[in-house]
Amino acid sequence: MSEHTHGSHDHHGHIELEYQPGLPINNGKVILWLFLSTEIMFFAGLIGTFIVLRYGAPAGTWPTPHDVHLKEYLGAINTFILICSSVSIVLAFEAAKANKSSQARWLMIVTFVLGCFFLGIKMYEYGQKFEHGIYPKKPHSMIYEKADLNYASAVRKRLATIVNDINAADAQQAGLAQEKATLATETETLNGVVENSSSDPQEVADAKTRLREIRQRVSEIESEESALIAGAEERAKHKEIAEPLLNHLARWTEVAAATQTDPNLRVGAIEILAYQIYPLHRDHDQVHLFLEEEAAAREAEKRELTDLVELLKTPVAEKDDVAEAQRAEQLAAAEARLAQIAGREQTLAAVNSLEHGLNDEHHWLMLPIKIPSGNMWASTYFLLTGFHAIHVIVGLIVFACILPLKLDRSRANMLENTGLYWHFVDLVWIFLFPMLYLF
Amino acid sequence: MSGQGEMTVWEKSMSFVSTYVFSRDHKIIGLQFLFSTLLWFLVGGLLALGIRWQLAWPWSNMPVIGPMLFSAEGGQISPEFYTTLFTMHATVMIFFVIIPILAGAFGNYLIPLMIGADDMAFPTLNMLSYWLMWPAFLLIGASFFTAPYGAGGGWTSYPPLSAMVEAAPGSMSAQTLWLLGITFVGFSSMMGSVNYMTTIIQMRAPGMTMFRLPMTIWGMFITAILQAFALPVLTAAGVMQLTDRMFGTGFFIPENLVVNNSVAASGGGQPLLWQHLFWFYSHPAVYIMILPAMGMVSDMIACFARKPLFGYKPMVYSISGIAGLGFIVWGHHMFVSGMNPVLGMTFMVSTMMIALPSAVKTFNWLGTIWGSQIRFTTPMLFSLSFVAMFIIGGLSGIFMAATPVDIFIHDTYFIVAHFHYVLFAGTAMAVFGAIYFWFPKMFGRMMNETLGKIHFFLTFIFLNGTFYTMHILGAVGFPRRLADPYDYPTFAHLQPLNEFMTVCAILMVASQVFFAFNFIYSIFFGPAVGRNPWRCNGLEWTAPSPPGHGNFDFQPIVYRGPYEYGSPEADEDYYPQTEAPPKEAPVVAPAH
Amino acid sequence: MTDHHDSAHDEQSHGSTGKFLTVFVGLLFLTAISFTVGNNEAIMSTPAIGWTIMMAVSCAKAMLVMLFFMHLKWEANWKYVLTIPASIMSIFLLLMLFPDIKNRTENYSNTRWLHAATPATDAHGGHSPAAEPAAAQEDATGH
Amino acid sequence: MGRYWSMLFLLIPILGVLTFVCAIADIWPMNGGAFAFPRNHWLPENINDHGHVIDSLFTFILYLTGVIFIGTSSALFWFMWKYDADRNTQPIRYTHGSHNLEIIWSILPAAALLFIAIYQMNAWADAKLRRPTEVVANREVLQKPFVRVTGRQFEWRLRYAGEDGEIGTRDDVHLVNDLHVPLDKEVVIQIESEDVLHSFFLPNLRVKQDVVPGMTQFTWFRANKAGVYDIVCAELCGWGHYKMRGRMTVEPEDQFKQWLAQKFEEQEKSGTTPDSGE
Repeated sequence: MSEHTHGSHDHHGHIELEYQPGLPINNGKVILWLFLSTEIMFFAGLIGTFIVLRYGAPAGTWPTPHDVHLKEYLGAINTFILICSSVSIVLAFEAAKANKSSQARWLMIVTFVLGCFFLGIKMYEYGQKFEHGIYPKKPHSMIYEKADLNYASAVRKRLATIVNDINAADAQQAGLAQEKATLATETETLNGVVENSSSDPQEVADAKTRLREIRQRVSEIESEESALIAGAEERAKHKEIAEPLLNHLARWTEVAAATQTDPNLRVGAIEILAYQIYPLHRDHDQVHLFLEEEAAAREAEKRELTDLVELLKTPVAEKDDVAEAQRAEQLAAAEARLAQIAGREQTLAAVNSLEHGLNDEHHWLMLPIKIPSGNMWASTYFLLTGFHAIHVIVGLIVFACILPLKLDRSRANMLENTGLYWHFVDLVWIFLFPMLYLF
Repeated sequence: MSGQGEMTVWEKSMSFVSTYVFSRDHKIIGLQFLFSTLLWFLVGGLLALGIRWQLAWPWSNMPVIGPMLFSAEGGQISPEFYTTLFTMHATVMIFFVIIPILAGAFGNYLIPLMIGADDMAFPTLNMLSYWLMWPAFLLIGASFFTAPYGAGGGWTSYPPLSAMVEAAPGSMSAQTLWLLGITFVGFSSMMGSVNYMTTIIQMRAPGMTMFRLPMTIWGMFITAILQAFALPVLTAAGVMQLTDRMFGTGFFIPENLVVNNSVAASGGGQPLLWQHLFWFYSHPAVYIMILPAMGMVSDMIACFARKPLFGYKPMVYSISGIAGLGFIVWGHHMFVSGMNPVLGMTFMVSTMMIALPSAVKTFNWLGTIWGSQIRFTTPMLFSLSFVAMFIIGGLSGIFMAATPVDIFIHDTYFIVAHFHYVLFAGTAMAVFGAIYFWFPKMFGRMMNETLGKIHFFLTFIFLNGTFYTMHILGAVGFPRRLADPYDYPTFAHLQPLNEFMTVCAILMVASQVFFAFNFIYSIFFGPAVGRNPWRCNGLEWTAPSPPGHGNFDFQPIVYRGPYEYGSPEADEDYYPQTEAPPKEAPVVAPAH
Repeated sequence: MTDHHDSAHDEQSHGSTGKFLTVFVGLLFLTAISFTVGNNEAIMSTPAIGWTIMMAVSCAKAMLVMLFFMHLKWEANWKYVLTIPASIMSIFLLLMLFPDIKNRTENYSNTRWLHAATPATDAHGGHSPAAEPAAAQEDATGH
Repeated sequence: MGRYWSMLFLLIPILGVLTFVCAIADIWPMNGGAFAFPRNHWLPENINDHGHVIDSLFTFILYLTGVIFIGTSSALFWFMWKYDADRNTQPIRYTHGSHNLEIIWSILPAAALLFIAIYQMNAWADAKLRRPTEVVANREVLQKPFVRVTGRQFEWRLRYAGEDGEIGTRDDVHLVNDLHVPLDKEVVIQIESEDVLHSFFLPNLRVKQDVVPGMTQFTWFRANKAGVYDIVCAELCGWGHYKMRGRMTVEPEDQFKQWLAQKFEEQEKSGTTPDSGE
């Protein structure tokens, strides 16, 4: 603890002090440095978590930036922005110390704007992650650690939900239309009753009440219908995409994974599915091997089936009802299987042409994705950058509070303390940037 | 002392609310902390009785308090409710009683007075640190009453039990509320501690060098350092557990756990990570819970022994040593947790070493009363019992520090005995003593000595009856946190011993009536006293009782350390820090 | 030093604009280094080297910011009191977490390997310790 | 009252030591009184060959701390008795401390503590680090576990290795809460958790290991007395923590093998394993 003396008098002039304990800096700066120490410990806890989870992850699984749509250059730009803002705030402090309040204010405005830019880029990055489904979620994240049966069934469930929802909406629309038609007929009849002068007054009154009810119901139906009709086209389009995916991608995969005896085809089937949905660069070569293997197996099966069909179609000399029925059954099964294979091939061809996978092409699909260690990556990424962003926001709020003030020499202390905080935020980012974007 | 001029200006314009409710005066804030924590002390004590009741007479209806406290159970404690009981007992006692009564109540009240400042360095921040306790009070209070049961993860809140809703269906949102509450306690303590440090570093009166500070202030200072550096780590961990519960992050949950027949959110995390982060805070926290008490006891013992504190500097060094070592011993809570056993060895050595400064302190207290003239007042009796109990609590700690022995006694009642000796028999007794001691300063009136001594006698007898027997339970291997241990043949014969302890515990809580009555009665009707009823040296005794705004009606200048009792230089047997030496010019500490 | 000028506690300003701009350029240069290293496949093929370089660069950047922007270079000795304890403790916390890192994978239970992430090149579950794949399989299907 | 308060403090060492003496000697003064204390208020019987180290360390520390306890508590009492202000007319000893004394009472405890620390390292390593080995094909390898214990809310699931000594094969025996251990044989147990933290605690064997989900751990011992003992869960695992009780039977090896074979037969007959219920 450094103590020092000073000669003459205390600036409040109460008493002649010869001895002044404490540090030669203002209380604000002391408490701010102490606060920064607590912040260091806070981030040490968070970074320690990152290190344990990052290096404790099964070897070779931690996602590369490319795997999770993380752009290194955005991180670099943000680093640049923060460094610029650090310079501007330190210059603002110097300006305030030199009593140049307008210059200080301008520099603070620059700092504030830079901070906003930083947050803007961060928000854009977050948006990208959310769009691709890379975030932890209850009860089960969209991210799966590996492409196993759980994963395949989750994909199938999601696709089935989509198709079911579309079907339900279609059915609702049809139902509404039908109800409207029925009501129209009833209206005509009731109108007849009302217009007929010979009707019983009681009956007319009833009819009128009923007509009012019908009008109300029709307007209800129309408002409900309008949304459904407006969505009909989109639904049709979605169904056109989702149905083949459900049948030829998800179900095919599950069946293949459950029934294939060749382990390569079994594992490969799900890997292919995962790749079609969310292609991981590192999986590329292997999945293509799997695809080739599957294609070969498919070709073989197709040849076999075609032969069988031909064989079955050739007329047989002997007539036997039982055998005939069996042959017809076999023929139908073989043709159905051939149709399935054709559907699979068609779907694969369509999907293979996509560069960034199904989820990227059709955001509405929101299919489960496979990223090894992806959930932990997302957890730590959002934890670290999220807390950093909260600190940036707090900094911006402080800036907003001091901007209206006259930033002259009397406020230099305040500006210095704000600056110390802001530099600390910068410091944290200096470590986060390589850890999250480059490691 | 620059603030006094301005102080009177704003003093005049203050309404009742700003004087007594949203006050920025450290003394009012200190008293607010004191009253809040004493109320919570009552709650925590009743919760403890619930636990004791269940252990003595499992699954039987608890008379009187049972229907009051847990009417939903019809006075009978269910296993879920039992987990809530011990979780809340620990949470309330640690986060709402011991830490805030030491740092919040006494820290706030005494720091500016004892260092000769008019207030804290940042009074508004100080006020905020009290009012941030209220969200915590409400959240944790609410978690207790949340259906179906309160938080049941233990105060250590080990994941996955606490991080997964499925694992403890009884806790549901209560555990989430609990975590939020702890986060608020964290913010409050963090604000308080940086403020205390700044105040102690910056606001000392002229002449008050660091080595003229009373031990109480040293205790508070080191405590503030511990809090400031350790708590953020707990806050970070708590936030992570919250996101595990709410957003499915899985920091502390391994992959695809099957809990309660449902597959949990995909994880990939590590349950042990929580334990590391948690104990990184919570081990220093046990020193947070005793260092200020040690400081206050040192002050009281020196005052009533009428003798300088034996080995002031070694005392200061040893609490600093405890603080430093306190940060590197957290692993001893994890010896059998599955942590790398090699780490266990490192932590074992550092843990053994931390017993050393504690021993030094004890010897110094003994040295202080050696050759003294003891006045057996209530605060002195409580202080001496602190020393006696701390010896037991400290020695039983050595058993746990020895890793192989810890294999057997870990999570048994031996541990419970150990920390109750340190925290209840130690800290709580010191706090009682401190209340009796500083009560005249706080309220300008004395507490009744006879009632105080009865209170001391009964508490002392019954606390030993309750907690000493726990050592024996621990030696049998009796585990903590079991709602009904008597199903185990190994422990079935321990019920009579538990009954004995429960009777003692009930009587111990009942004896606090003497304290409660004495406290409330004396606030209004106790005999009024002057500035320095105990004839002490500290700066706080030169201020009026109770001190007004700005504390001192003169500028205190400090000439010597706080323990100059019986000094041959002085006419009387005490020598206040502010009293100028006769004839000589003011002695000024050498500058450097 | 006196506290006459609380507001601007030092008359001879220690940091000039030029000095700050030099530091600024230095920081940009260091950022460029870590960015290049992070994207250099040759270096990152042995990641430990890349990580070390990047952390060293980050520490250098942190020192620059602390020394110049946070004025620590010109402060009195209190700077050590206020900064070193927290730095030591945070580093100690990180160090003590290291020995348990390997716990996550080396003591992994076999059932966990079924659910845990495995490297892409190892699609056949070959990463799991070969001790009892059958048991693991059985447990997995049980769930 | 004055100095008579010190009598209260004298009670601490007297009753404190007496309590432990009674517990160790298994005498309870109040036997048959209002509180009928049965016996056995001391460490449960140790049946583990490696457990003696822990017991002797415990008693060693007990004696060491006991001596310090008696010493300091008596000093406290004596000072209180002697230096009562009402009786003691001598002026106080005006001293601020003694450098030499500080050094002595720092070094002595430090040496004692360091001694304990180093003295018990070996026991710790034996308990947690040095897993027993066995010789297979002329090579010394770590001994294989004969049973896997999986903690689960709120039971212990056991999977015995069966004939072939491998866990995870067809001939495994699945049981719940019923651990059988061969007598006088070094055994290794593999412990895992399925859901939350548990702690595998065998009081009579001085064995305790927290069970962490996602981690495989091993614990070992050598039981030397036949009988039925408790398995306790010592880490809070939810509302049913108290009823997570297991039973451990120590029996001669041939009996153990017979029992295991019988259990396997029963399992084959019923055609279900406890695991298949999931």
